[in-house]
Parts: sequence; C-alpha cells; structure tokens
Amino acid sequence: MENIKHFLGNFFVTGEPMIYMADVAIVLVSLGIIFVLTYFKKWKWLWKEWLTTVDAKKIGIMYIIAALLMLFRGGVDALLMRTQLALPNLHFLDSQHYNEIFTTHGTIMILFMAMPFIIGLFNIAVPLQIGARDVAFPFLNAVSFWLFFAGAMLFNLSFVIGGSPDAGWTSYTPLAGKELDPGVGENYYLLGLQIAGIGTLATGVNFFTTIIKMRAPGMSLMKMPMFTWSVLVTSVIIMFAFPVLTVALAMLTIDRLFDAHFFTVAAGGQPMQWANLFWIWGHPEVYIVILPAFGVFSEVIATFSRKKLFGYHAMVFSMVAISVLGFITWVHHFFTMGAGPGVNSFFSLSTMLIAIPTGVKVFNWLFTLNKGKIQFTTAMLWALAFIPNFLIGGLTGVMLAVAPADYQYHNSYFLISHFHYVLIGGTVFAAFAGLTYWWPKMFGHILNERLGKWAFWVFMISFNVCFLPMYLVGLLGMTRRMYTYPAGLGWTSLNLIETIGAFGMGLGFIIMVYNIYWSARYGERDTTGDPWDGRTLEWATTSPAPEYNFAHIPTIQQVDDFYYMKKEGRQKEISKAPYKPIHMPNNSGVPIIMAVFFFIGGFGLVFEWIWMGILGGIGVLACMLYRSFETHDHHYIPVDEIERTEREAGRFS
Amino acid sequence: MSNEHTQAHASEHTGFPWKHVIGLVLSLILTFAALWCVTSFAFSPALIVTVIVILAVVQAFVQLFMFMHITEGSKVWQITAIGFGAFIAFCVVAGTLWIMLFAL
Amino acid sequence: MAAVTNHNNKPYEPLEYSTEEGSLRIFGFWLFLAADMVLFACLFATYLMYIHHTAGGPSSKELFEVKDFMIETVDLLVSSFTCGLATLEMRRGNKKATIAWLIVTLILGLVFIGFEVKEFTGMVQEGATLQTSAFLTSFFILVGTHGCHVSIGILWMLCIIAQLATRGINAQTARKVFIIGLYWHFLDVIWIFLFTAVYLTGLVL
Amino acid sequence: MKKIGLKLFAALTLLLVALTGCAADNQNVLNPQGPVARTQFHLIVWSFVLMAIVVLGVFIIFVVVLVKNGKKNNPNYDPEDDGNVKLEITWTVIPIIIVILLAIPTVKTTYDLEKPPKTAEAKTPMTIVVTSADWKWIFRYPEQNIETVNYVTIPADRPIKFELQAKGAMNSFWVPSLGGQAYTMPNMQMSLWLQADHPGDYIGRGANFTGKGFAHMQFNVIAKSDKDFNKWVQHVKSTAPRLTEEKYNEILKPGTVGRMTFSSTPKDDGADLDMSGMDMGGMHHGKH
Ligand code: HEA
Ligand code: HEA
Ligand code: CUA
Ligand SMILES: [Cu+2]
Repeated sequence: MENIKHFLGNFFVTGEPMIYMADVAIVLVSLGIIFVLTYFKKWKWLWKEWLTTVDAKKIGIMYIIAALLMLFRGGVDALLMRTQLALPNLHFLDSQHYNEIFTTHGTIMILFMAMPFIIGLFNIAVPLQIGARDVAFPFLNAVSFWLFFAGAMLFNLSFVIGGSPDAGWTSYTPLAGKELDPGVGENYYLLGLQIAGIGTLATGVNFFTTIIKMRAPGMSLMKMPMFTWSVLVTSVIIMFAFPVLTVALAMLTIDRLFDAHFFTVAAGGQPMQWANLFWIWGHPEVYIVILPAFGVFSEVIATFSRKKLFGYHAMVFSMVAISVLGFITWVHHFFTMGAGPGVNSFFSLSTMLIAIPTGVKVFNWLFTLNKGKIQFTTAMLWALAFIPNFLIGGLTGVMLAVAPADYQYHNSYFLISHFHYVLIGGTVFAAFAGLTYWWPKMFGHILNERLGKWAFWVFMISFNVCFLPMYLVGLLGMTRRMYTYPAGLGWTSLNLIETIGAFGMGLGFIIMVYNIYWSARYGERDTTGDPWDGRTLEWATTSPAPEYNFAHIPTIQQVDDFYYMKKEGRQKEISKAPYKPIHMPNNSGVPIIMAVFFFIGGFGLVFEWIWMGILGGIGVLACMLYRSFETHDHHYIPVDEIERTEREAGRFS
Repeated sequence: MSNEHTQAHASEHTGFPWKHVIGLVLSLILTFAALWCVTSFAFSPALIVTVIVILAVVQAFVQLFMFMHITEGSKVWQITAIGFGAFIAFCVVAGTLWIMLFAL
Repeated sequence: MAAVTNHNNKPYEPLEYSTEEGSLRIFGFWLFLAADMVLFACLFATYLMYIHHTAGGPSSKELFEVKDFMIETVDLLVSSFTCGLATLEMRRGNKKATIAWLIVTLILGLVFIGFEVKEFTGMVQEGATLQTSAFLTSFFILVGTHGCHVSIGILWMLCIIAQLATRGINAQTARKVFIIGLYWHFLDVIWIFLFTAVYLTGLVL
Repeated sequence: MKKIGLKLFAALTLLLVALTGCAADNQNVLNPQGPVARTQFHLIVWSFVLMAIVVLGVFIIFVVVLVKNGKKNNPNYDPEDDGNVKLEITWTVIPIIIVILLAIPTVKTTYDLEKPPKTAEAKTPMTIVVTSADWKWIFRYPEQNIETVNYVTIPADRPIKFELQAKGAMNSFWVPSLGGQAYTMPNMQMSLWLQADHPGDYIGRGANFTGKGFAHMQFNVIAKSDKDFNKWVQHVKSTAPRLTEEKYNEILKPGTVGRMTFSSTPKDDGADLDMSGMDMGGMHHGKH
C-alpha cells in the first residue's frame, strides 16, 4: 500500500495548486470534448474526415490547430515567467517550477509551435502552388503529422505525470544527465522530441520529392512560386539536420537509460559533445523555421504590392546560400567553450557571411514594394512589420557572431532578445501573415480585417515593449534562466516594462483568437476562390479546394502564371468539362494507430519500463508490416462526382 | 546519356552479369589492399589512415555505380542529394574532430 | 497525376520506374539514404573522438580480431553482390532466380549478424561492455546501429520475398526489390567505412 | 493608429535612455573596468556603428518606399518591374564590405584575447583556479595557498589567469565589468585572462544554467592595490581557518552558501581535475 502510494505520488505531479488546476482542466476539457462528439454523433465523422485523412490540406489544418494550441501553452508559460520576473525577489514561482517552465516554453515554442505551424503552411499551400493533387507520399504525410502529434502530447504529458524537463530546451549535459537530473522529465524531452523529429524528417523527404517530381507541366524550377522554393530549400535542411538530432537524442537516451558514457564524465565521455551535436542540428533548425517565413513574406508582399517579386533569381540563390552556410556556423553557440581562436575565427566569419544573402532578400522585398500599389491588409501589415523587426534581430545576430564580443553577450538577455526578435519578428509574424493570407483557402471565409489589424498593432507594439529592453538588461549583466534576481542592479524597471509588454502580446493573441471565432460566424464568405487577386495557382481553385485540388492540372508558362492566366482568360481551362476520373490515395487509419504505438513505447521508455517500450516497438513494426502487404491504397474519383463538385462551386462549364 | 543507358540495360537483360562481378572483384581487391596497408607497413599512422580512407571512398563509388544504379531515375537529383549528404557528413566529422580534439 | 518528365523520352524503362508511384518512391528512398548517411556521420564523429577515451578499459588494439572482422567484411561484400544479382534477375523478369538470390543474400545477412553477435558477446564476456568507457559506448552504438539496420533489412527482405512469391513480379514488387537492393548496398557502403574507420584504424592508432 | 505606434516608440526609447543612467555600474558591459572588457567594448561599439549604418539605410528605404507607394493611385505603378542588376550588385557589395570591416577586428581580437592583457609595467600574471560547483564559486590561489568561496580578491592592474573547471554541471564564469566569460567544464580545463584597472568591487555571475540554485551564483571580484592585496593575504593567512578535506567535500555538496575564506587548500591542484584513468588527448582547451 505504501509502495503504491509512493509510486502514485511520484507518478502524478503533486503539491502545486496550479498543477491540480491543470489536472482538473484537462479532465474537464477531455470530458467536454467526448461529450460533444458523442452528443452530436460526430465520432464517425471525426474518424473518417480527419483522423484517417491523407489529404494534405486537412493535415495542414490539423498541424495549424495543434500549433495554435501549443502557442497558447508556450505563451502561458511565457506569461508565468514574465510575472515571476516582473519585480526582484518574487516568490510567484519557485526555482524548480521556473526551470521547468522556461524549458517547456523554449522546447514547445520551437519544436511544437513554430515547426508545425510552418509545416502546416507547407501542407496547405505547396501542393496547390505547384498544381499537384497531393504530396508525393500522402500516407507518409499522415504518419509525419501523427508522429508530431504523439511527440507533442508525450512532451506535454510531463506537466501532469512524472514532472517536466528542467534543463533548458538545449538540455546541456552533464546537467541533463542522469546523475544531476534523475527524474523522468528529461526522458520526456528526449522521447517526445525523438518521435516528433522522425516525423519531421519524413516531412522533409516528402516535400522535397513532391516539389522536385510533381510540379505541373511547364513549371520549371525557376517558375515556381517563392514559397514553394523556400519549402524546397527548407526540406533539404530538414533532411540533413534532423538525423543529427535523432542521433544526439538517442545517445543521451542511451546514457540515461542504460548508463552508457557518451556524455558522462566518469568514463571518458565529453559533455561538450552534446553541445556540439545539438547545435549541428540546432543552428540549421533556426533556418528551417525562418526560410519558409521568408517564403510567406515573398508571396504576401508581391501580392499586396500588386506586382512581381523583385529579383526572383537572387531570392532563390540567397536561400540556397543560406541553407549551405547554415550548416557550417554551429560553433557560434559555444564560442565560450574554448575551442580555440582558429575555430572561433572560422565560425565567426561563416556566421557573418549569412548576413549577405539575407540582406539581398531584405532589399529585394523593399524593392518589390517600390513601384507597387501597396494594400495595407492585415497579412501585409505582418509582412511589413517583419522587415524592421527582423532587421533588428538579424543585426544583433551579427553582433553575436563577433566571437570576442559574444563572450560578453553569451547567455545574457541580449541573446534572449536577439532570438525572440528573429523568431517572433520572423517566424511568428510569418505564421500570422500566412494564416491570414491562406485562411480563406483553408476555410472558405475571410478573417475580419478590422480585428486583424487591432491584433496586429497590439501584438507588434507590445512585442517591442517586451523585448527591446532585454538588450539593455543583458548588457547590464542579467543572464538567462534566472528564476529571480536581486534588487539594486538596475534591472528592475526594465524587467517590469518587459512584463507589461508580454501581457500586451497576450492581449493581441486574445484578439486574434476572438477574430477567428467572430469570422467563422459572421466573416465574409469567399466564393471566388481568389479573394486577394492572387498570383499563384492556389488561388485558381475553389476555397476551400476540393479533395483533388484541380479538375485539370494546369499547364504553366511563366512565374506568377495565374496572374497572366487571369489576364489572358486562360484560368477557366482548369475547371472545364469534360473530366477524367482522378486517381487519389485512400484514407488510412494506420498512421494514427502507429503514432499511438509510438506514444505507448515512448511513454514506457520515459519511465524506463523497457517491456512497454518493446511493446510499442512491436506495435509500430506490426503497423509497417500491415502497410507493406496492403495493395489497394488508391481509388478513383468518378467523373460525375467531379462534375457535381465543380457545379456546386459554380465553375462547371 | 540515353544511348549509354540503353546499352547498359541491354547487357543486363541477357548474358553474364559482368558489371556485378567486376564490382565484387574490385571491392574485394580494395578491401584487402586496405588490410594489407595496415598490417604490412610501418608508415606513420596519419599516412596509413589517409590511404585507407581514400580506398574506402573509392569503394563507395564502386557500390554506387556498379550496384546501386545511381545514374538511373532522377539521376542529377540523386547524385546531388548523395553528394550534399556526403558534404554534410564530412562537415560533421571533420568539424567535430577539429572543435573537440585539435582545437587550435 | 502531375506528369513526371524524366522518363518519358527514354527508350527503355525498368518496371520499377514504370509507375509514377514507383519512381517517386525510389527517389524518396535515395533521399532517405542521404539523410541516413548524416546519421551515421554523427556516430562516426563521436566514435573517432573517443577512440582513446578507454577509461582504463580495453582498447581497440586489444579487442579487434583481424580474422573476425575480415570474415564479416567479405561476407557483407558478397551479400551486396548477390543482392545486385537479385535486382538483375528481377529486371529480367525471372521470379525464381530473384527469390533465390534474395534468399542467398538474406542468409549471408544472417551470417553477418551471427558473427557480430558473437563478437559482441565475446567482448562483453571479457568485461568490455557498453558501460565500460566512452570508447566502448560509441563503438557498440556505432557498430550496433549498422547491425540494427542489417537486421531490419533482413526482416524487410522476408516480407518482400513473401510478396514476390505470392504476387509475382509487378510494378509494385519490382519497386520493392529495387529499393531493398539500394538499402542493402548502402549498408555495405557504411560497413566499408566502419571497417576502415573502426577496425583498420583501430589497429593503427 | 500608426501615429500612436510611432509616438509610443519614441517615448519608449527616451525611457530606455533615462533608465541606463541609473544602472549599477559594477556589472555593466558598457562601462568596462579593465583592458579585456575595454577591448570587447570597443569591438561592440564598432559592430554597433556598422549595424547602425545598416539600420539607418534600411529604415530610410523602408519609409520612403511605403510613403511613395502606399497611395491609392501610384503614378509609378509598374507591375512588371522585377529586377535591376546594378541595384542588386550594390546591395550585395556593400554588405560584403561591412562584413569585411567587422571580420578583421573580430579575428584579430579573438587571437589577442588568448594572450595576457598588457599592463603599464610588465607585471607577472597571477593564477587563480576557479571551480564552479552546485551552486557556489570556489577560488583557489595556488601561489598564496588560500581558498575563498563566492568572492575573489585580486590585485588591480595585474593580469589574472583564471583557470576554470567545474564540479557537476557546466557553468560559465562571467564578470561583465572586467571582460567576457568562458565556460567551466568538468574535466576540461580552460583559462580566461582578466584584469581590473583600478581597485573596486565588481559583480560576477554564473552565466550557464546549472539547475535549482543557479540564480544565486553571484560572486564579487574585489580588486585591491598591490599593497592592500598583500595585506589581505597576510590577514587571511593569520586569521582564516584551514580548509580540511571534509570541509571541502561539504562545500561541494549541492546547495548555496555564503562567503567563506580559508588559509589553506585541501589537496593538490591536479588531482582535483577528475581526470581519473583517461587519456584526454587534446582536451585542455585553455592551453592551446
Ligand atoms: C528564426 C530564428 C533565428 C534566425 C533567423 C537567426 C539568425 C541569426 N542568428 Fe541567431 N539564434 C536563434 C535564432 C535565430 N537566429 C536562437 C533561437 C538562438 C539561441 C538559442 C539558445 O541559446 O537558446 C540564436 C543564437 C545566436 C547566436 C549565439 C549567441 C550565443 O549563444 O552567445 C549567434 C551568434 O553568432 C547568432 C547569430 C545569428 C546570425 C548572424 C543570424 C543571421 O542569420 C541574421 C541575418 C540577418 C541580417 C543580418 C539582417 C538583414 C541583413 C541586411 C539588411 C544586410 C546588411 C547587413 C550586414 C552587412 C550586417 N544567433
Ligand atoms: C518561436 C519561439 C518563441 C516564442 C514565440 C516565444 C515567445 C515569448 N517568449 Fe520565449 N523563448 C524561446 C522561444 C520563443 N519564445 C526559447 C527557445 C527560449 C529559451 C528557453 C531556454 O532557455 O531553454 C525562450 C525563453 C524566454 C525567456 C527567458 C527565460 C529565461 O531564460 O529565464 C523569456 C523571458 O522573458 C521569454 C519570454 C517570451 C514571451 C513574453 C513571449 C511572448 O511572445 C508570448 C506571447 C504570449 C502569448 C501568445 C500568450 C497567449 C496566452 C494567453 C493570452 C492566455 C492568457 C491566460 C492566462 C495568463 C492564464 N522567452
Ligand atoms: Cu573539448 Cu571543451
Ligand atoms: Cu545559430
């Protein structure tokens, strides 16, 4: 009995009123969802239309919903941290709790918010932009999503069961090793990321193949939309960076679970090797989340300037350059680990070089605006605000790249500010811009512009209020990951301002969520499929697009061909009868079941119940085996169904 | 390209699999050459390691071209992907050793 | 589906490339291999870093037996050859020969795994375990990851043999034979580097 | 809407400037108190100037472009305008020049900082071994045979070679007023040169997260004139207790402690490095 009590006491996180509240909330929300689904008899619909779907557009929506939820979770984490830091010597959170919170904040924001958000946009836009019916491997795409989801859920579970990781999103050894961190928290980090990471790797392969092999006839590489280009380049980075994460996580897992010595000092391991491997992945990772953002801005800025993108070729080459250079700059994250002046000089230089292709892009955006007819829509505002905000982040990045100066900035709030400027001013702004821009394509209605603009201004201004003072407080010697700080160091007022800014961002986020709710009910419906007078193919089909995307695959003649199609009246050919049956992949329950097994196995390994890990592994293998022997995984959409769909959209001719 | 391609396949369709046999013989020769370098010479370790790494790279090419049909399908992209992968692999190994062991 | 331009103008096209799905998957698999290469690179880098971090435990010179690893190497090289022959026979439409060569490959694979298990258990009995030193940790995981790949290859090959036997050679099974071939040859390439960087280098340094 | 934003921005900037004035000056990167920090400060200013040029350029273009083209009917509207080789070369070349201007002093300083800072008279450097433990800083004076915890006294105007190591988690030894940081790592000794111009009390801090007590890992660097420093050493020698092995091990246990002073060191230096039974190859970074 005592044993069981002891076990349960450790199993469920106890002793924190906030966590009990969360427990109750989770149970209530789950029950609520189950009740609603049952009451409205939606279980079958949910399973058939969503959980088993292999349609990239729906998978994209699921990614984005999950990402928004994670933004909320990460954002609440951020607000808790900011509350604790608002004034010196506060006891709102204790040290352990604070440590867990910044760890989950960073990990969730980067891996379970930024990544799935942009991957969601890949799924929504890329197949449509290249005139394909789906991605190259729709089944694998569903597997990727569900692995991400299983990984994210496993990671979030740590909050209520067993305890959260507390060694930072960078999880440096030896602090994250078993000796100094014996709980299960780090295991959650390792396995959650591992599962999600495998899914991401598959996404990279999937989108690279899709873009290389499935473009509409006539669309040579240099005629692709810029967002598609950014996804192509990003896929390359994913394919070559994520294996490194896989290995690093596996190594630390083996260290922790089987007492091996990759990173333990005791038997000759080098803790620094973790930092090395982590950043070999970690630096390319930040370009994984920023390049698609660049792609989104290229689309939005060109569309709302009502002209072609300036310097198309330079835009492409600069992205390729960034992706290659991005692989040889990783040491700038540990200049201060004493790898020697030769190493530091080399990596300083390689890092600074990235400013050049990035600058090329910035100036090309500016000159896309030039001679344009600029429309200040919500999406455009996010894109415009990106330029100065990201510039500040990028330039402070270059300052960090100056190795001897970095000895003074490293791990200070100067660094914190740098990366929030690029991550929020770049990636998050792009996520919001892309969301507003493609929202009609996803759901068939337009987000309210007035609310959207309010959200924009509140969020954008608060963002600067929150993060600009951090540069200063960093130079005044405040280091990151301090759960509290003494008074009298000149940090107090700056921290208070930051906290006010953070809550302002929360307000902006609430307005945005309200906008989603409002627009779903009352928002303007998009009947044309082309609400922005777009330039690329995704606007050539209905909103939302039918399962098969296009009744006929268009033939492409130039960059921004849809714009010219509309001019020349060619766009009607896409939906013109007669039709032919269309070959589409079948839905499948295997991906989600497989993810469940991953989850089970992962959960088992978190608690070092090896049998359960093996059980999960066997389940996964069984799913693969089942899939390998499956033959009928495609179907044809008959002509009359296509006719019906096109007629309902008013496109039949 | 397509000409050479057709011929290669023609010989695959009938007759003795010369290409494969040559591939096997080459890889065996390269393997034993490497072993021989290691067991029979007293050169500096650096030199020996350099030589056997070169032999290994040559052998990788033998596999890629004799057995793996890398020149079929999307030839250019496949070679690029493997090439870029090799570049990254090199950066990882060389970079790590430089940073962790020979930091100057 | 969207047209794939690469193959249409070729005079001869192997069966495995004949469907769009087939050619997409083969391409995707090449990408996977490229990524897997980077995965191994990390393990190699770590191993090379730790070559001398033996923490008082046995060193490479004490552990590696020339005869053992040469047998493993030759075995794997020959299996790569027989696997190539399987692909060849598949392209000739010769189902029986394809299956036969695959079985030979599979047996060679099993022999390889057998030797590796023997090598590992031998080491463990001598007290050289995963937990002994950073050197041995990285050795076991590097070589073991390759062994794991081979084992998965064996299971996978079994599935493919079963499918070939029941369904014969068609666009789908041809693709599978081709892809397992790629995988197998790739593991051979990785082994060559293991042989060089771990075993031979272990004798030198 | 936009105007409000701008006004807010301006007000904020003013506020920030005002706030810098009342900051504590004994841990301010922007107020260097020694040659190392000064070198770094100059580099920071130089990089800031270069970045400011870029900011200015981009902001001006940004505003001009928005003002010119934000009108409903733009007479310059040209939907086919999509490139200009001259412009593109310009904005590739100028950043290249800026990067070169930044890279040269960067590399030079990187190498310079490996060497002891220059002093007025050629003074011999002093070595202090720094150990970060969970969660306190331990300083050992091998020459004086003294040990202190959570504060370190140094002679001013003399190069100090801090030899850094860690027990437990990795930390980073940072004294913003005197110069940039370097990691303390278990089994990997590094060294960091610092020097204070004048006597003074400077705050230092662990900069790399080490768990629960991390936020409390603050220490003071007290620089004294040579004379006062010697006096302090004498004082410690005559009044402070000895540091026994037991006491040392007790200090190493996870937890926070106040300042401590000891008139001896428990063990010899090298044995402390936790190098038990391993061939470390080239892993002594500070010594390269
Ligand atoms: C979206 C994410 C993102 C992006 C895009 C970047 C972009 C850059 N980052 Fe940042 N970075 C992070 C996310 C990102 N970073 C994160 C998360 C961390 C910390 C992780 C942690 O420790 O937890 C980090 C940390 C980090 C460090 C480590 C500091 C330290 O730990 O001490 C460094 C150091 O060099 C650095 C540099 C740079 C540089 C040079 C760029 C460049 O790519 C920026 C290029 C852009 C510009 C320069 C602006 C536009 C250019 C022009 C207008 C041309 C003219 C300009 C010049 C000639 C200078 N970053
Ligand atoms: C994309 C990535 C991303 C994003 C978007 C953010 C967003 C934010 N981040 Fe974060 N951050 C990181 C990535 C990111 N961060 C990383 C990687 C770290 C390093 C972690 C580590 O050290 O390991 C970090 C660390 C970090 C720190 C340093 C902690 C420390 O070192 O001690 C701080 C401190 O202020 C901070 C603040 C914020 C704030 C205020 C936001 C705001 O933008 C958040 C906006 C707010 C919302 C969107 C709120 C939404 C919720 C509501 C409106 C609900 C309100 C309800 C209740 C209060 C119940 N972040
Ligand atoms: Cu090697 Cu630090
Ligand atoms: Cu980086």
